[in-house]
Amino acid sequence: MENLIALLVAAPLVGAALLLCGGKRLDRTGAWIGSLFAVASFAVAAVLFADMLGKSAEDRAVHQHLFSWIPVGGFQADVGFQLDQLSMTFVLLITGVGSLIHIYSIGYMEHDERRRRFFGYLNLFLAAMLLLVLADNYLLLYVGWEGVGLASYLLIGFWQHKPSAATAAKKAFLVNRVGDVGLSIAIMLMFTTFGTFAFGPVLAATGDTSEGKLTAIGLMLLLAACGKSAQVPLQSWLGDAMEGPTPVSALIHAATMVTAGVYLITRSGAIFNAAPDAQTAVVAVGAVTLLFGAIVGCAKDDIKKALAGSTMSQIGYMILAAGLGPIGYAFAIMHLVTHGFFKAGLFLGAGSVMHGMNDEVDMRHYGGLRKYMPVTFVTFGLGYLAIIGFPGLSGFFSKDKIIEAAFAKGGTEGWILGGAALLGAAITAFYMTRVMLMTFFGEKRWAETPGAAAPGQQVQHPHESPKVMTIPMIVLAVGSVFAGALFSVNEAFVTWLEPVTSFAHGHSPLSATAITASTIVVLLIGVGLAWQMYGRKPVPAVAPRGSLLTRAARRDLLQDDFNHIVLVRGGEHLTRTLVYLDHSVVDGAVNGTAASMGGLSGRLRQLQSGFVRSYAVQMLGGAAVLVAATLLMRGV
Amino acid sequence: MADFSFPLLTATAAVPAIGAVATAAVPAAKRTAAKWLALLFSLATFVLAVVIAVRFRPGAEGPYQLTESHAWIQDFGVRYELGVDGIAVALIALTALLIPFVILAGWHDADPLESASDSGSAAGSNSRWRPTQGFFALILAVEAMVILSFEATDVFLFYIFFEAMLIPMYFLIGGFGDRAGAHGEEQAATQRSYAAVKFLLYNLAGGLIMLAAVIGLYAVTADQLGSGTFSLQQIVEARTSGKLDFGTGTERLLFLGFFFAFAVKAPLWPLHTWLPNAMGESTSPVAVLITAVVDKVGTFAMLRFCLQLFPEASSWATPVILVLALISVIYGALLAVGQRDIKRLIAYASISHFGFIILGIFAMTTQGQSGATLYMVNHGISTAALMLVAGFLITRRGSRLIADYGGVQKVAPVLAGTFLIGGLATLSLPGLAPFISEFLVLVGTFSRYPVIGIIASVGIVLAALYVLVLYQRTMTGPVKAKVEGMPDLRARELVVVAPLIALLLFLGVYPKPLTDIVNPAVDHTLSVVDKKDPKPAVRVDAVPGAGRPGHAVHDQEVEAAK
Amino acid sequence: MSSVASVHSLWTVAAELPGKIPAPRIEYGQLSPTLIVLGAAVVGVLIEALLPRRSRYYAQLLVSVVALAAAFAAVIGLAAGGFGSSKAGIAAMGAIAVDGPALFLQGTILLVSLVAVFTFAERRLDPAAHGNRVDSFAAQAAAVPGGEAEQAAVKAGFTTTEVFPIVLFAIGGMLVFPAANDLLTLFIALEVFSLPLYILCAVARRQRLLSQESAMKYFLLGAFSSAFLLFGIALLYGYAGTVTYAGIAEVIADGAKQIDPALAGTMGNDALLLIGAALVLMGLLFKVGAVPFHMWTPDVYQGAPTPVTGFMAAATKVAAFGALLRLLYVVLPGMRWDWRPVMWGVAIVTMLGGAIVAITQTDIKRLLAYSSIAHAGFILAGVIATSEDGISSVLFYLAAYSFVTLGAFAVVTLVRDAGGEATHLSKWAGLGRRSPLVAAVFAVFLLAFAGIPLTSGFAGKFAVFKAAAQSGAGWLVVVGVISSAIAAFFYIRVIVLMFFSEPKAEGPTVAVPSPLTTMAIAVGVVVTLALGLAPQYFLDLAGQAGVFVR
Amino acid sequence: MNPVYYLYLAALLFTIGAAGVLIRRNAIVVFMCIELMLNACNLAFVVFSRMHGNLDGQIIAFFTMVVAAAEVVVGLAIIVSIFRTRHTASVDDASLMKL
Repeated sequence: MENLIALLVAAPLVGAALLLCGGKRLDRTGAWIGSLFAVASFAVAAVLFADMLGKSAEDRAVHQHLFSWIPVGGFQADVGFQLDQLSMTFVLLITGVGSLIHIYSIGYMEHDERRRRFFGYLNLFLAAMLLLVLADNYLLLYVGWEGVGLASYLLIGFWQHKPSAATAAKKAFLVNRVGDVGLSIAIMLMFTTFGTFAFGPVLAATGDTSEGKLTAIGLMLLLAACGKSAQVPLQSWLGDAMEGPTPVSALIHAATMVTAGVYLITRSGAIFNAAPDAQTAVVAVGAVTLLFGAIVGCAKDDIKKALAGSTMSQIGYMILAAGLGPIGYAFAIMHLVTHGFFKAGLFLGAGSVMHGMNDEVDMRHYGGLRKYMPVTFVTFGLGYLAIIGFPGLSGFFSKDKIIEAAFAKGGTEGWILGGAALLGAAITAFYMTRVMLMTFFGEKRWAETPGAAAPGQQVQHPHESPKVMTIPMIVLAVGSVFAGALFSVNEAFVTWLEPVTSFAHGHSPLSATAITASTIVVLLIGVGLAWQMYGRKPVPAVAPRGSLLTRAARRDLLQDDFNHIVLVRGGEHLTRTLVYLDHSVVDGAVNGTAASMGGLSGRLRQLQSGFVRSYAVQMLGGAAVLVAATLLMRGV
Repeated sequence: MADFSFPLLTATAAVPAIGAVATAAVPAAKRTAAKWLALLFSLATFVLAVVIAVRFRPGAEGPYQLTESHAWIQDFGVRYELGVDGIAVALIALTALLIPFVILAGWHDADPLESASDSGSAAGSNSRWRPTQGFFALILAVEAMVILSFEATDVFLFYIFFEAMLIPMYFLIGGFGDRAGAHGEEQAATQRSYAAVKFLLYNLAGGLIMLAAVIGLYAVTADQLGSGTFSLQQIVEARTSGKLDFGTGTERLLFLGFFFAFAVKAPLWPLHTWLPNAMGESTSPVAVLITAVVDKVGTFAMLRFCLQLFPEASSWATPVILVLALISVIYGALLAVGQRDIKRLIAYASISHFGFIILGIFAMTTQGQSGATLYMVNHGISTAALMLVAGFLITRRGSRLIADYGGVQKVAPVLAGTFLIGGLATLSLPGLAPFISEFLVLVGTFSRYPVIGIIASVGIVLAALYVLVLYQRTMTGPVKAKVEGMPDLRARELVVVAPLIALLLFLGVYPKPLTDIVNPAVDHTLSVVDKKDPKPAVRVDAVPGAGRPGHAVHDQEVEAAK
Repeated sequence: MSSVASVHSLWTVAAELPGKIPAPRIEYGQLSPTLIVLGAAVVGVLIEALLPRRSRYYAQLLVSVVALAAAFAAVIGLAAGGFGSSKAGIAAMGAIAVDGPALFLQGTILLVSLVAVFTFAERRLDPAAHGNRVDSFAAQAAAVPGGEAEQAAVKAGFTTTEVFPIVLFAIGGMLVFPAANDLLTLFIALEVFSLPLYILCAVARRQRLLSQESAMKYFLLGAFSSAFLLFGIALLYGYAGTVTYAGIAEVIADGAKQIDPALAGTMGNDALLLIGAALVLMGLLFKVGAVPFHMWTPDVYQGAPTPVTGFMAAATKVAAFGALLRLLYVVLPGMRWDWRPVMWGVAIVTMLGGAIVAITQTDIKRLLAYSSIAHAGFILAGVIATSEDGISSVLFYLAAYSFVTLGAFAVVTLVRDAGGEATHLSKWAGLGRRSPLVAAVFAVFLLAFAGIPLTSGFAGKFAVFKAAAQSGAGWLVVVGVISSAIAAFFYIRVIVLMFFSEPKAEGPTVAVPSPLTTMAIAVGVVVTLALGLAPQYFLDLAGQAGVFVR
Repeated sequence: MNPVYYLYLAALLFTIGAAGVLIRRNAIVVFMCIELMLNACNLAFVVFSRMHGNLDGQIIAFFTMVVAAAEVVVGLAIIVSIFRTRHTASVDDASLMKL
């Protein structure tokens, strides 16, 4: 049975190869082929899942060893897969959501003449992502890790003719690279510490290793996670990544890839458990990011950028949870899954809106769309309710648990984290409500006929999207409604994951009910505030100047400006000086010697004056020197 | 031990040599015939190289195989001594593999310009002036000499070809530029000959310094062994048996003499400045020849000669060399970022990569040196891919300046795609061959010199930077005026690029064939240098990778998590 | 005379007891090479005197070639007869040594001269004047350049066929020079081959002013230096009371003892010895063109007719280095520790000086002149080794170098424009495009000069440096290597010029030579490559010839 | 009297000759100075011959004279031909080739 694992990765890989090398003859059928392979992969996953459920919790993990990859001395890297409950969860999420989004894209990319390549890239992404979560050692994971980076690069920059897209893609890849360096260093540290980097031995050996080494490894892994999951300080790429087609944002930059960091930390739980300092760093990053992302999300008028901010902040939650150790891992993953549903759904909804508003993304040009695209409205709404943690919907369960766990961390630390989480919840409620209101409610800030268009208004003919797009949205909406509840019935999800991540009940200073109550309160506050600002009074079509914070938040809290001034400018100056130095100093030194040799030659030539008598003089001098030297040698 | 079996190694070098003569002899009018002849001979060489790889037994005892040994110049203690270890086999294969592509890619590079007849009427009219024949003959000559210098196990023999190879290279660089002269043919010619002279003088200077060391080596052996010898094996044996002992001072001087030459060839910072000129001015096939084939002789020689002849001195010099290599890595990458000229950019990228190779060699760990060897091969292939595609691009537009391009992917998607893959290989993306070698080098370095390892891995980010910037500026964005109507890759060009890319993928997924060949050689080298890999802090009982982790491991994992 | 014999009887090995009036015994067999050449020279003079003009050229050519060939055969015969090794000995009453080095050098000189004579006889390069083929020598050297006499001579189709006997005399002297076994013979041989060379320099057909000037410079400086040489000889004679090499060596070896008190005043007076030795060395260094006694080289090489330049550059160096070797190894080994450091200095300044000054030369002949100076430095490095390897390496280097030089100058004669040979470098631009073959051949010679592997130049350089290194002169080798790097620069410059620069519209033409020059060049190429690819045989030869008799 | 004085004389003559070569412009005179140097050598030979009581030195002196004569022949020929070309025998005028 475990031999099927390879098939999971193989299917989309084949699809990608087929589509990318297939040439023009596949242009028409490309979309369907791509989706087919995605669904196939999902089918395999389902089979494996069924098989896994059949086994007892302890021996559900199965391995498939394909071949020895890089055998050099003590350095033994294999290509081998490990399918346990954790990776199974991811596989299902990836293939499931992946398939849905493939199907959605059939409609969304209908009019793009390069869609064959688009689906090729999507398949490539699926393969890489599956490799990431299925690898049984860190090096192979690293391959998938960079593979998804490549896929995201290709997809963000899919509309290459737009310079902004190309730049965004490059930025995403570079920032990720910084994180990847962290991962590679972590792997090297593992190799020098344990002599291996396979999950099994490494995680088994954490017991008898100095905490210092483990902390170092942990921090490096955290760096990697920050890069991939857009956590502070490496979050800056995610916003720009929205340049990519919306399905891409839904799949890669909401549901799956960006959550890889959470996977990495959870997977390496044993290391973090043994390195408290590293854990502190993790929770700190998580807390900061969840606030950071939320604040950014409040200020954005671009619907996708707003959602991106929210993604950032939601992943902040997960990282926070993962940083809490055994009390958090399960909930981190749980939130990851639910978030996968509703955030994907939200993005698809946003995509549907853009589809209907011919790619207008500025929410200030939306308004009152609910009666024009009902399905989108409903699904989006459900997603909305889920993310703000409306009681009963999936977000409620997962996020609530995280907040609880945060408090359970204990001590002032616990209070701070819990507080941050709560505050985050409030802000989430605020900005999501804002999005909802600005998009679907209020009076429309656009015109159906040119005549009716007020200055600054666009002419739009909003319409509901085709079935092929709405059906995936519906499916995801359903997921985002029920997933949480499903997972929580007698802690099904926790027990499911426990063999891998282990689980410990956190004991929070506040009772569960108290926390739940407080979350609902803050939720209501957030919603109410948003209603005050965007529901009651009309939304201006052009953004008001806004407070200092607002303006900062619009610019991603100035993080980009910092990067630009310090890194980009600085780098440019550095390279320019180096180019100059290379030419004038390094090269100049050599040319200088050559030139001086020429000059010397020129001066020595003068001795050859052409006059016999001067020659004779020199000869005589030479003779004298010769004689003197000979005499000196003997000391006569 | 001159066995009377078929002299395979000699043949492998002889075929291209004969080919060179034959090609040069083709009359001026029959230009195409000369091309096919050259291609034919290069393919024959490749076949022989494959035979070598097959005949080679990784497990066999003794450092060298397929050895040949004949007396040549007794007075100098020189023997015609050939033999290959795994490293040599890999590099010979690489060379023999690349040359056909180089020839194919340069198919039209040496056709006399239509305008040639009026520029230098004498040349146009002269029937004896046969640039095309010359071009391909020279390429084959270089191949022959490179292969011989990979095969030579006699220091003097190696030196001879190490030096002699400069001459054909010199004519290739100076004689045949790409037609992308920014300021007209006349100035391009002067820049070319400047580049060629620079190349020659740098390497000649290095070579002559080495000559002094070679002579010194002879003097020492003659003094201590009775009769001077250049046989690598004899010297190594004599060393280990204690019969031979250069004084510390002498050994260091000799080492420096050798290393200097190799560092120039490699090229190592700050001896690198000839490479950008040479690669920038020459046609891209020749540029590939330089960086992918000829320069490898330098790094190869560090492994085979510097380390094995002068172990003590090597470890004495290691810190300095590592620092220089590190500088090369970062410096090369930074300068690559700063370049405006596509080919110069690739050249500086190569400098950075050579930094990695040298880093791996002198880390003195199995991972480092195996990685370095793989790196030589992979860098050869990836640079070939990138450079050749760049060459196709440049010949289409007639300019080397990045600024002159833009939006190519819209008009020539396949070209852009292959270019991107070449670039991704250059930034060593996992799944492509260079990743493996680069990671091995880093691990190997890290395990002995953590700080250097970490700093070096900054190079990874910079690599991504210069590659992606190059791709973005040339391939993406709105289509530039002169780029419109640029034809996509032609069949011939695809034939050149596709196999290289396929190879990159294959070696990235399944490098085992290569590592199996290389590892024993590396172990031998390290045993000569007498270095052991540092042991990990915690020995994990379950031998990783040897078998699958299996359930036992899984149980541990669960406990660990609990 | 008798006392001369008695002096001989004191110190030489191969002399018989003094009889009443001993008839000098001459070993004609062992001297045959020299005798043949000199005899032929006399015949040549007679031809000039007796034969009608138009038949002289062929007669002279025939006589010279046959004589040289015969002499070479004689050398081979002697070598085969073991006179190089086992039967080596002193001939002609101790005046001449017949041993390995002598025979090897004589052989080399004869071969080189043979090839050189071909270039002398070349008469296809210049357009025929008044229907008469002309060679590179003046129609009538005595006539004033541009005067009526010259016009008449040209119209009459005169040619200076005297050059053949003259060069034969020079060759005769050169044959004796490295074999001379006492200082007197050394001096005489020196003059015998110098005086003809002075004349040969003066008889160029083109640019006669330069030719005459070069002759005068060469003559005055040559005479000047030979005066020093002679004074040195006098002092050595005063020191040792004899001029035979063996005798002087003896005295140096074991001071003034066992010598009759009459001589005590001057015997073993080191001042005499040292000054004398230094002056004699100077005389020889002048001939090999070592810094600081090299000034004549560029001017003479430039002014002299190119075939003569080639002959001088090749043969003179061989002869002079032979003599230098013999002097240092037979006469002065006892004071090795005095002259080695000095020669070190000379070698270094010669290598560096020659290489550096050559960088900025603009005339191909001057360039080659300076390169020959640099090479003299390299050879000196081998001379200093004071070991058998040293001797053989020098012998090998001389053989290799002389053929390369000859070939190079032969090529120079081919590149011509209206004013005769186009020796200015700027005119060589793009030669590779015009006539790839000639350019390629010249490139081969240049690469050999530069010491690129697989050429004879490399083998020779390696041999001498190896010998030097083994004798502990490691740093000399380093200097040598550096200077050959510098030297490489200007050889490369010429190659760049020939191949990579666009040919000038009014550039020179490459004359199609007769078989004579073609053969000369071909021999040069063949030897260059042969000694580069498979030097072992010749190294053995030189190795066997590595022992001096005394 | 002590023959060594003659040696000093010889040295003196030699030096005078050398100095003359360096100082005088006229080729003929320069040449004469060289002859003077040769004769100084002859004197030295003869003196040493006397001191050593063997004849070698004197014989060499004869040889030297012959050589000197030969040199005169060649030298004068060259100088005269130059004089006829340039109408001057100054060695400094003959300096076309330099550097």
